[in-house]
Amino acid sequence: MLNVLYFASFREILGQAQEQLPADYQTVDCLLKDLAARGETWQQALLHNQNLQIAVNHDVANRQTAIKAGDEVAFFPPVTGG
Amino acid sequence: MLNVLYFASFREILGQAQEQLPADYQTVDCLLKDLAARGETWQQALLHNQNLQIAVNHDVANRQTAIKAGDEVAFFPPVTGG
Amino acid sequence: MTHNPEPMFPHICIQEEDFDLSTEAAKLREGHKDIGAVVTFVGTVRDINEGDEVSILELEHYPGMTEKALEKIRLEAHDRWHLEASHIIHRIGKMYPCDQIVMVAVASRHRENAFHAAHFIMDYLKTNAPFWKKETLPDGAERWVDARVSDKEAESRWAK
Amino acid sequence: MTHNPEPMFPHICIQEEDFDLSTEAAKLREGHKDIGAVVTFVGTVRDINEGDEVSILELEHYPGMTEKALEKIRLEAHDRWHLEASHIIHRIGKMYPCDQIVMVAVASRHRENAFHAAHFIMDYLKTNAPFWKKETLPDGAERWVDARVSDKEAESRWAK
Repeated sequence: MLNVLYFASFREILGQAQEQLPADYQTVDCLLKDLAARGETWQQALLHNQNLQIAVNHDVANRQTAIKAGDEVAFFPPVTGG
Repeated sequence: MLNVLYFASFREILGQAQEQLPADYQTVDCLLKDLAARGETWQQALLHNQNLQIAVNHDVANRQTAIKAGDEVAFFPPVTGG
Repeated sequence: MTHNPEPMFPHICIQEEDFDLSTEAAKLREGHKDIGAVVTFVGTVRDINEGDEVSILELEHYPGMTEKALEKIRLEAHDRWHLEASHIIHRIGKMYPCDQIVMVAVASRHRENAFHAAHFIMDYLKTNAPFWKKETLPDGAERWVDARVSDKEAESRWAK
Repeated sequence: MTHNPEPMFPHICIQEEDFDLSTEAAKLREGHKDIGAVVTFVGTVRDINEGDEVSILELEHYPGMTEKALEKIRLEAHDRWHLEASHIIHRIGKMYPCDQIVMVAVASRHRENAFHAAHFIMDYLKTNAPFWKKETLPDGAERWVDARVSDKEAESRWAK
């Protein structure tokens, strides 16, 4: 399984903070395309969003990053702390 | 009169912190030459000292700075605070 | 999420509680005699952002990734400026104008390194640590704070 | 010389007493809501200088000129970096390893200005404010601390 997390505006727009998904994806990009198929909101937030930030297992990642069972994948907007 | 002050190593080497002198000098340079005539120690500290720092009335000054009655003239080594 | 009493990263605190600058500076210096310079940065909640009055600022973060990201930034600062010690605190949850949000404290032998390291840590924290701010305006409207291009530019100035 | 209760330069303190960083940061921020960044620098007595152990550090200054020189530096920092507030404390008299010697605290809307201004004030204080340090070594020998060429170089980097 994959642990998928959504933070900040993504959590609000997508209506969830966390979900478990089967580990059926070779890369983040494959996962994103499947999530985008859920509808317009998901497509806008995840596929057509230049500002999408990605982390895999707490490290900055990108669409080409490989993922495997047990990984934690997070999607969020640009950070604004400090 | 002039109020003449000596700080830090100058105070120790010259053996005094402060003295009143007649305001008989047009510039700091004239005053320095007269003080240097007091002996070897004064000459070394005030005339042959590349590191001599001068202030007139609490402002950084130099040998060419004009002085007049009532002025406060200070001699000291490079500062080392902070 | 409150401060873990036995954290994996003892020099990083993510906490709801406020902090005291003197206490933190003393902790930072404890056990180090060869410190000549201590620089601290404290970020506070401004009552105005993007021209609007702000009533509440809420901070969300990504537990686990935050600590890892901050520790990476901290260790890079140690590497580049030979620090004697450093400490980062970032608060989460609801805050109000004038509240303290974040503290970076660094100690080194000489001031030059301490100034650069604290500035570097803050610039990297702003663009690399997973925190997000949401503002509540006086009429109750909420909005997520936008990332600033100027923060990205500030970060890029430290590129080696 | 102790702190004057009604000083001519209220943002400059030359005092024998120690100071508390939190108290000073709070004073600095008091009455200012539009502050987003507070940077403090604290200089402390190192136990080693020029390779020798130091037991006592004694600070002498030039009353009157010191305040004037520091106020000039402070106002130039305000002019160059649009600070909301700033405060300088410098202790005089006898101090011991780990003691606090000097504090510069500045507050501004954004961090960039606060970092630069605090660094600038310290670099200028080091070369322009009439303070002198005398060290006592463990064997009782006393020596005046030499001015550092590196401090002159640090100052020159701020030339406009």
